[in-house]
Amino acid sequence: MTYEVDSTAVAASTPEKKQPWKELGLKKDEYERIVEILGRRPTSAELAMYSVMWSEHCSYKSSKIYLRQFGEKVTDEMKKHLMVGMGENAGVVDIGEGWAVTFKVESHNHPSYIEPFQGAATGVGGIVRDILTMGARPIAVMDQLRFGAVEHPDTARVVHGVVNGIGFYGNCLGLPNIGGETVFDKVYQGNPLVNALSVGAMKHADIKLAKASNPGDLVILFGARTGADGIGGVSVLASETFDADGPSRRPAVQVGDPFAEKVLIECCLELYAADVVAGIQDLGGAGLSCATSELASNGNAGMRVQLKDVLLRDESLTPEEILMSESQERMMAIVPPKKLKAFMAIVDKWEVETSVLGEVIDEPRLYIMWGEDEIVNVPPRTVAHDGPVYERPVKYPKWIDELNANGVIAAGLRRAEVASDLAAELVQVISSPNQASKSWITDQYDHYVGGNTALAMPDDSGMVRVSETSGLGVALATDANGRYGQLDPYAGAQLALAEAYRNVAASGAAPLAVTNCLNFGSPENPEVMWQFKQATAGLADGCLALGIPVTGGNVSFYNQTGDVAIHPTPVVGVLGVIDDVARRVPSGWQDEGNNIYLLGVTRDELDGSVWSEVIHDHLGGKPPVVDLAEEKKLADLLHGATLQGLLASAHDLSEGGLAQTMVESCLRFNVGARIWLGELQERDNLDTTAALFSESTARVLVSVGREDDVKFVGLCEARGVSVLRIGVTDGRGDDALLQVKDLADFSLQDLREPWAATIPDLFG
Amino acid sequence: MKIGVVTFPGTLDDRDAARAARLAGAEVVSLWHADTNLHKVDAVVLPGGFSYGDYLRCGAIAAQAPVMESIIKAANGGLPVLGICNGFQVLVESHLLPGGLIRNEHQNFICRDQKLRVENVDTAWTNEFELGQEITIPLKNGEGGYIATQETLKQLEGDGLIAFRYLELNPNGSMNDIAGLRNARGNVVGLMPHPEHAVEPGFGPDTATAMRSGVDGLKFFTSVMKALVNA
Amino acid sequence: MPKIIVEVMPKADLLDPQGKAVANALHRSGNERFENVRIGKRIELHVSGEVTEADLAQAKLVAESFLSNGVIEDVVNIHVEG
Amino acid sequence: MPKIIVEVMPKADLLDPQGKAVANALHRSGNERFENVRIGKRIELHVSGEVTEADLAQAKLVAESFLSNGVIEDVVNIHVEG
Ligand SMILES: Nc1ncnc2c1ncn2[C@@H]1O[C@H](COP(=O)(O)OP(=O)(O)O)[C@@H](O)[C@H]1O
Ligand SMILES: [Mg+2]
Repeated sequence: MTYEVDSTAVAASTPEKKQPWKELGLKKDEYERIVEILGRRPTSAELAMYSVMWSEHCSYKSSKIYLRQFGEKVTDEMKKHLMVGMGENAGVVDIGEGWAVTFKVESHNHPSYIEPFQGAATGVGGIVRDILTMGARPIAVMDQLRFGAVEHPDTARVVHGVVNGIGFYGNCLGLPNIGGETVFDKVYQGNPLVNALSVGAMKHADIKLAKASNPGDLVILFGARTGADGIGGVSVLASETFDADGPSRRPAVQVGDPFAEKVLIECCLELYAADVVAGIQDLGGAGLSCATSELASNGNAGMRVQLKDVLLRDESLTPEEILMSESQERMMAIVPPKKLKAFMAIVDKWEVETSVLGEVIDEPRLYIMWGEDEIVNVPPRTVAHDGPVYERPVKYPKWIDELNANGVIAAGLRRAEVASDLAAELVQVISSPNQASKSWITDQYDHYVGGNTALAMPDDSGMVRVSETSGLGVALATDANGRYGQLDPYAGAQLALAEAYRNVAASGAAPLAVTNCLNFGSPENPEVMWQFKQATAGLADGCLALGIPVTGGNVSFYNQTGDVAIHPTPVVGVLGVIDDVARRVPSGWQDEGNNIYLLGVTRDELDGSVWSEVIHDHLGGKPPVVDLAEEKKLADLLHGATLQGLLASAHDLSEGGLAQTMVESCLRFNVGARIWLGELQERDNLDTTAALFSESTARVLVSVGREDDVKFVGLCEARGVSVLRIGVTDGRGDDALLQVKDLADFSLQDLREPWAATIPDLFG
Repeated sequence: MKIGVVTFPGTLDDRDAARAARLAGAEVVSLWHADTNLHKVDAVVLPGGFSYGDYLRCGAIAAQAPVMESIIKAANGGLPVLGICNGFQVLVESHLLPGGLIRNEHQNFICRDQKLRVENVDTAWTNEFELGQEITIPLKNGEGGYIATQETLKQLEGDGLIAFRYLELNPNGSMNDIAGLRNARGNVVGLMPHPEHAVEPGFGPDTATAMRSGVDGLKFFTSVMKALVNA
Repeated sequence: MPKIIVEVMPKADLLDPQGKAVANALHRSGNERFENVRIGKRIELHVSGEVTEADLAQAKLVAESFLSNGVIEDVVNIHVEG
Repeated sequence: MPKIIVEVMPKADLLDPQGKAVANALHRSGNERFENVRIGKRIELHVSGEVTEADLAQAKLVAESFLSNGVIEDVVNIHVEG
């Protein structure tokens, strides 16, 4: 088979040649713009490059105009800790003592539906490389998972593959998994969401950027060989919708090798320590097309590259395929020539295959050669940064009015009145798939490796020590509630932010920065675009109100089966800092005889709640009111109380309300309690259903030792946080009881059994 | 006292093992898989992880590394060697300990706080425990199912070569609930659970008194320090 | 007992990390003649009595639908032994 | 490129949890005819040019010493293909 090279010379002399721009996902005007930029038709290699880089996934063409507000709605105060903002591979924040932390969450949704194991595994691999690229040692991972209905026959395939894939890759990399989310809902049936987060730490001076700015520096590709994996993966997988019969074009999937990535991590960290790289970029979606054009564009320089020097796993790959290949576990470094020897000594030590592809040049152009033929000659900015920007049509979805009007009261949902019925509902709620214990999943993840994990599942946030000398550490929590998002995407995004923020605060850390992964339907649907517009505005406004900046994130569109979009699911991650992880606060009651206080006010807010879903299979109304000023006050209080060592435990209230929080607080360390709801119901004017299951925000349940009582209540009053003693911890062990006055006495055993059994019974 | 901690490509818990050895008062020397030089260490830890990705069979490729030639020779001469998880697998693949480790019976990776019974205290790595002592240390593996022929099992039981057994729950289907083994001389010990993850208050398993406060694993390292002083 | 043997290999154009690691190990120990290594599965299905045509057809079915993952693997051989 | 195929199975008298799990799954879906399942490895060694006697002898050696662990596995077959 002979391959006919479509060089720039050939392209110039055959302007009439028909090109498959449409099949590559480009629109007519986009193709015309490429011709205009180049002053001729693109070569097939250039076309491949533009098509993949201008895809929704790489160019953010539909979301860009909305993401800008994350950089605009910020105060100087918010920027204070921000060392690298949005736009780089991941944002970097200063956490003090000379340490910096980088973190980001990213989606791998579509690949994980086609091949759940490899899709999820390579999702972890990709986000970890992003963190590594910033100069940091990755220190932990998290995973945010959404699957279809538990009873659907395809769900088990996806659950098993995804959980195994995440465990396989993360465990083998030696990164503790410190938390995540698992949600089942039929809206994710043909479109599971697999988001992965990674966090890394480095000293300030070690931050690396993805840029090639010094002419003469060498362009080096190292890591795994390039093969046929995921060719076209980015444009096809991320930009096309699945129709009912499954994917229209079966794309080549990517296969991950976590061992190769682990070696690559250690190798890169040694390269950084030896100070031999001037710039570095991971190869993810769009492979070499992305790495070369972004490095050059970021450095305001150009590059001359010989593609025949790429080490291949499969010699039959064409240059277009090489440019588009998404083979995993590869990095591109920019290395000054005088440091090449030192560079090679380190990659040789780690047995990492390496090839020098070319050099940085003084002219803002990217030249790619295939032997003697020039196959790419483009301004790198036009590929990497000046892609199309769309202001897609936005339309208010009329159906939302009807949905909002149909709240639990309007729909007349029955509320149990007899104590035994309420008690049965409580057990039903806490053992429903979304509320039940996730240990079956999290037990498959290593959370010990590294020896720095201070908190992990099932606590409210994951926490890792960064400095072994001082105990300085970071806490992370992520949240999203698609049901709230469906009812009101603006509030939904803020509720996700508020919950993650509250979780971080509950564990004793001070919230510092935000990342997000915005999972939505098709941007070509104006109603989806409206949801997106609302959610981004909600998130940006929310961050401004809380005073913590968005440092980076990811957008995943086209999450739909046929015409039906998923619920808007903006996953929000909040990072907090704690000066000494020894101060951390667990989510469960630890000691007997402590007082239990409910902080915050409860309203009758059951629309969109777990109770409405589990007991009545209902979704309608308006999500709980968001009060970010209250959230901030609450977080400040928790932080102050943590510093004084007043809290024996703290657990936020969210899905499932007080009922869920009480039960989890008992089961964490098997400590029982006596609870009375009467004063709460009277103070906040609630019936028992609302007292138990309302999902009002800005609430946390804490336990406090008797000796600290006066101090703690004084602190709450001084800060204007409403505080009410609703119980006392009592008893330990499986025979201990959760006694809720006028409702029921539950033995911990009777709560634990259904709560722990649900997920293993379904998938074990 | 110098304890060497080996790093193979894909080793994960080397920094944790080094921390544990330091907490026990040892000086730590990093040993590199490609180097046959043991740098005059007084004992060696083969840490956990996924050496060479655990491809083919866990521990099999690592067992071929240059450093293992020296370790096998030194172990046969009495050098204390502790293999943790992947390190245990390497010891088995190097035939320093008998039998094999295969995929967990339930097919999944499992990470949990595991209760063990100390079955033998006459080794370089267990002399600080009491016979029959119950300890809790983290366990995390995908291929921790211990198997051996009936003959081998009989011999292990008869000669008292079983160092640790799983209590309450056998997490991976190991035969005879075997969690760890010793060699006849008592200088080589291998086990699937991770003592190096239970050495520092705040970062270990939960105990009845406080969260994450379990430090039962530290005794492995203080044991070897004592053995070396007395040697 | 007779067996139906099902052989499954990773697809030729996808990465086989296991094969790669083993090839590297072989090369390090001087076995350069084995340029490339790929590792798949050999699955024995034990059938009591005779292996009938129907058994074989069923084995083929489960080989394609369950024992292998068509997205990343190929069934390269099915045959009867013993 | 011609290949030497090395086939490795868990020893007959030892546990094969993976095989057991697959057998259970097959039985649950009505495939009771496959009474027992055992899962081993199929390893391809790619050799450029001809496969010589020496190559085959060497393959045998690495099959016994490295590709399988004699304590728990057996090499059940070595042959040349293609
Ligand atoms: N897929 C997952 N991976 C890791 N941890 C998870 C996963 N799903 C749930 N968890 C953990 O389980 C615990 C309970 O989860 P959840 O009830 O969703 O927490 P919250 O209500 O605080 O958001 C948390 O510690 C969470 O981090
Ligand atoms: Mg929480």
